[in-house]
Amino acid sequence: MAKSTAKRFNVRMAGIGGQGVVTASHVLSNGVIIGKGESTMVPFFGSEKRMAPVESYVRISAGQIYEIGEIIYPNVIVIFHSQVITHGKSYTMPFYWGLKPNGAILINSETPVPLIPDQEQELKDQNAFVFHVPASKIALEVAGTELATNMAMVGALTAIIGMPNLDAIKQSITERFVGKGIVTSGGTASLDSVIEKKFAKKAELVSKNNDVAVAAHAYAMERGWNTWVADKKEAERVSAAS
Amino acid sequence: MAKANATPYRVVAGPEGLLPPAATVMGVPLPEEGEGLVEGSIVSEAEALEAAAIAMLTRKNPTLFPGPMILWGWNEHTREKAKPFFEVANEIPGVRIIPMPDYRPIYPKIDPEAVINPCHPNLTIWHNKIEACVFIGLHCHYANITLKMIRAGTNCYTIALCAEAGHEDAMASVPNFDAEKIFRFRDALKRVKKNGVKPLYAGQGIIPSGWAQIARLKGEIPVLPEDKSLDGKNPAAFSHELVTGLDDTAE
Amino acid sequence: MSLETIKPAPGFLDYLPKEYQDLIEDGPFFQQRKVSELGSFKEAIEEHPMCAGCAMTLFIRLVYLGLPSLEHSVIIGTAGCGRLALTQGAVPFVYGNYGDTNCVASGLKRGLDIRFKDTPKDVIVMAGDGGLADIGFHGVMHSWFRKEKFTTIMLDNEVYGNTGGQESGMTQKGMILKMAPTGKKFEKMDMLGLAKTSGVAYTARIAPTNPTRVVNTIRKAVLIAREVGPTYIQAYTSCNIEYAIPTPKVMDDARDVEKDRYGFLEYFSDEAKEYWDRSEAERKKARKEQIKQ
Amino acid sequence: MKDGVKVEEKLEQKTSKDKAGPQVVSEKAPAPQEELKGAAAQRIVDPDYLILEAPRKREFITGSEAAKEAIRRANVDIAIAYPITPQSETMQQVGYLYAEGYIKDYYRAEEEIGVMGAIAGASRAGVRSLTATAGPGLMRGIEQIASWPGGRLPSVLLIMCRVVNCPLAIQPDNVELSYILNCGGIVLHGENQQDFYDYSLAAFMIGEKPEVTLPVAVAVDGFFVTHARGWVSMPAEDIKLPPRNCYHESVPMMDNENPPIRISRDAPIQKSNFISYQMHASWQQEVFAAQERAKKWINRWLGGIIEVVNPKAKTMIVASGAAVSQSREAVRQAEEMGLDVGLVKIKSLRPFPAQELIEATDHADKIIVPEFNYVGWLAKEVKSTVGRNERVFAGPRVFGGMSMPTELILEAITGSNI
Repeated sequence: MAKSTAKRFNVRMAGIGGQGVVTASHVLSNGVIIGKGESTMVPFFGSEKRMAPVESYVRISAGQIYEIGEIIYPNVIVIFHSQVITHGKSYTMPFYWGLKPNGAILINSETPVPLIPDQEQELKDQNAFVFHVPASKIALEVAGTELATNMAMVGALTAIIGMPNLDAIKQSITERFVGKGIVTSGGTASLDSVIEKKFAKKAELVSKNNDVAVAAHAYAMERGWNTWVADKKEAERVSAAS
Repeated sequence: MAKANATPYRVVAGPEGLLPPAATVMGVPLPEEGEGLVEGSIVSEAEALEAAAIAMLTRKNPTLFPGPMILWGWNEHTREKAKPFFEVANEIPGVRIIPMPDYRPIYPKIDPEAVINPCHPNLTIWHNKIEACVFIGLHCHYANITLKMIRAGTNCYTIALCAEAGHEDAMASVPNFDAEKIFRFRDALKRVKKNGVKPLYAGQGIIPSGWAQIARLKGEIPVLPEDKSLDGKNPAAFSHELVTGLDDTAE
Repeated sequence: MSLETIKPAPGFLDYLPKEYQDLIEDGPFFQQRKVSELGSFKEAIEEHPMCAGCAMTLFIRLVYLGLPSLEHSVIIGTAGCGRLALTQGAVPFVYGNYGDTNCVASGLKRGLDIRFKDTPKDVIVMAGDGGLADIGFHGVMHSWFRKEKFTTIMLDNEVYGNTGGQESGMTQKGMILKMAPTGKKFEKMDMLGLAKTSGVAYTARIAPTNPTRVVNTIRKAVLIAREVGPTYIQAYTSCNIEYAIPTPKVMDDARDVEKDRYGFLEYFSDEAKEYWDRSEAERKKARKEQIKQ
Repeated sequence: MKDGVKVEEKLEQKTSKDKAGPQVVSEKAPAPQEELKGAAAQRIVDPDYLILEAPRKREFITGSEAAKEAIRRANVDIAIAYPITPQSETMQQVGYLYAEGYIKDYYRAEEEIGVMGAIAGASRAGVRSLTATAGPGLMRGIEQIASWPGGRLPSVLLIMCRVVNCPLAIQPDNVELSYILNCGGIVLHGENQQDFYDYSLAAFMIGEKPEVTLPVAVAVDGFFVTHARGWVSMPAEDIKLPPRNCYHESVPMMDNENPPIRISRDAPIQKSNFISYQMHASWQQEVFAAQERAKKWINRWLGGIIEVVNPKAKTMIVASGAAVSQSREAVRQAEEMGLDVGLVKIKSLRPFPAQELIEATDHADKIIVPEFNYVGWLAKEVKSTVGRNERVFAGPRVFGGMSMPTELILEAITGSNI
């Protein structure tokens, strides 16, 4: 067996029922596969009903992935809704529990989400990189609906971790809504029908969702978030040296 | 003096990791009457009470967690315990009293300043940065579950004052804890202070915790603060208008 | 006596969370509350994780109001939506295994009767159509044949709601649901008829359109179970998610279904009728005497 | 111990007959009482006295009758029965006890799911409850049985082992015990009629200890024990165990008489924002920890969790249940042959006496594990417990209702045909 030197991203996504967290993880994971990488994903459903916390987990790698199950110790955390942090609408408390040193946190918010001082310090101690992306705002501006927030999160995330590329994401979005699709839960299926009604044609649904992902990707690139991976290496080098 | 240990396993303040073992399974025995447990070793009752007293006086944000069997005055035995309980509280400067009124998974989420719940005790420990606590008046099953989760995920020193056989998963525990023994714990607190243990907090009495407690202790009527409500409205409220039905008073 | 369990020990009231202070000071325990008082006192049920607009939650809320002695009641449920709310109620709640509600209730009721000879303890099974008519069917029937003295309430949403919308025995014939991809092949089970045949003392069919009637029916069923024998209430509590009923239309649907096929029905055994008439007469007499004084 | 104190007070109480004493005879008083008999004459005694100290007399009775005599003295509140061979005889006997007033409630339930569910209900109500089953009945009830420990439901389940699964047979074969070893409850395995009496009686007290609060299964091998006679020494019929002291157990009773008023003591526990990921894990750990705590009481009331015969022998047999009797005989025969053979009798399968077994067999060159089942569940336990486990000879085994000739064990000892 070849020794793996591949980058590995263990992504924990957290949001609220109805935001499309699981759909985002499907699109991301499938996008990685389309881009010739390796990825696995697993959603976690609680038994509560609508508006309940949702978590989904995606493993991304250029090489083989063996492990399964939920990601307890992620190096990337994606927060789809600020209430995950402020109202504890999360299976994982506090929301960053288990984050590896030098990890990244991407939060959907126009302004930095206020943390209590101790938590801020703990994140600092972990050398965590925190990014705020106005995903819902981008979705509303570009696609005319907040229902595309999840695609904005995917776009910004791919910029940060550097994979997959935007073509792969576009194809993944197409497959999600038009192609073979996936088996969804009853709640997701009914939301699909809502979102489909928002657009005249499926083609428009795909292109608008893709536009949102592209816009959020650009937003992240403009701010240089793609250097996180490099920063991380630098940080590792520094910590190894010290 | 601690008895010779059958096990090298130590029950100390965590965080111990994702899923620590139950101390019993690691060979930690239960104390007999007159004995206590400190960090997995059998000691005399007095030594256990002193260890507990020192932890409550010297660690950050000491908190008493009274459980259902002491909170509710369901029998004479319980009502007897209330007085010594508050005398203990008065001996610990800066102590909080946060109750565990029941064991159900409280939906949608607990207020960690107002309550501790066995389904997610660490929320309360983390939020209040509690580093020493006493559990008293819980049913043993819920106490053990709670103690183990706290040891896994927090640095809190746990003390279990148990009316039955005691708790291996606490850092300090004394069995058969009746009203008389609560008085003895009060005396232990007094004694260690007299012997030179300097309390971390000076001059502070019981610190009210949670908006309702703060209001009540000031003699006010508690009103839910804005920021405590979810989304400004109650997501789980009953959304139906009640239609007018039969007259309730009709014979 | 058991009201002692809702009285805080000296000094502890001020330290309790607000919802418990309310339960003690303005709750349902120390006085019988009425439908017209809803909203003006602390109810037995806390916030619950069920879907917004669910008719079942309304019905459950009314059940708590209808229990003749909340402080001596124990509720038993099983897998299904209802338990999400029942877990949060101020009445002890047993969550057993799949479909064993009436078996557990038999043991529990007999056990309580052994220990509490002078205090009637009310055991109430509250579970869904799947839990009672399908997986728990044998236990339900045998508890009726054995004349076990407790009340069985079916929250009939005509579907497995909690598992995502599968056909149940109580689904209407022809409905297309999960696991019934070409429509249900057989009629809705006649549990009311079976109840009557197996000797249930009091049987009622009800929709949650009239709160006072719901409350009165629950009270009647629990009191008859206490004195005479098994009672059964079958309540239409629609699933607005699986049957795609718009949330604001849930009560309209309940009224339509009630008019169409779920109208209020009740059946007394002779013994139950005799008991009920007698106890009602006594209650009225006592009320009159009270008024006179 | 508090319990002890309370019971001692009761010990000092005089019998009801004495209490009647010199009273003012009112008009309504009955005629001078006849001497109380049967259930009414029983008095409550300390469990230590009943189990360990009371003078005993020997009787030659069947296993089913031995169980009945244990139940007679166990102060059982409710017994729930359902027929299955070879168990039926025991629960019929228990029915007669009910008719005689020794038990407060008794009924024949619909089938085992109904029985085990009702036991769960009765235990939650705070009463002392009993049932019994065998083979396929155990399989049918196992969803409920496996949930009892998590529910912290003390009760006693007697198991009279028989073949399970296809093809049908009713003969003894204890493969069914392998299914309940991992349910979380305590499992005792009796060797003979005497054990069936002793273990059944002690089981109630062990399971109801506050730090234990678990159901206890007492298993014996069907027919060989249940339908065969053996010597059983028992104290007199006029004493019984103290009643269940339910408010001291590790969970609240579902009787609405103890706090908290909101008791959802076994609410569904799933990872959530208000329920910790670790809740269910910690709960399971607590169940198995409670098993460990039972060891103290098993040691006390069963005279040790293991029994060792010829402790220094180089060949040690490790056995439970009826295989112990065969092994005792094999040890006797081996001695006649001039062989040095010892025996470890495992009385409790859960908690498993791991440390005790390691110590009792550490010196041995060879460990033989004879069993009455095909799968060899005890051999697997022993192999995963002792060090240098190449010493373990995982057999001999018989199954499907066969008896185990001692020759098979001797062959395993000597390594040659006898």
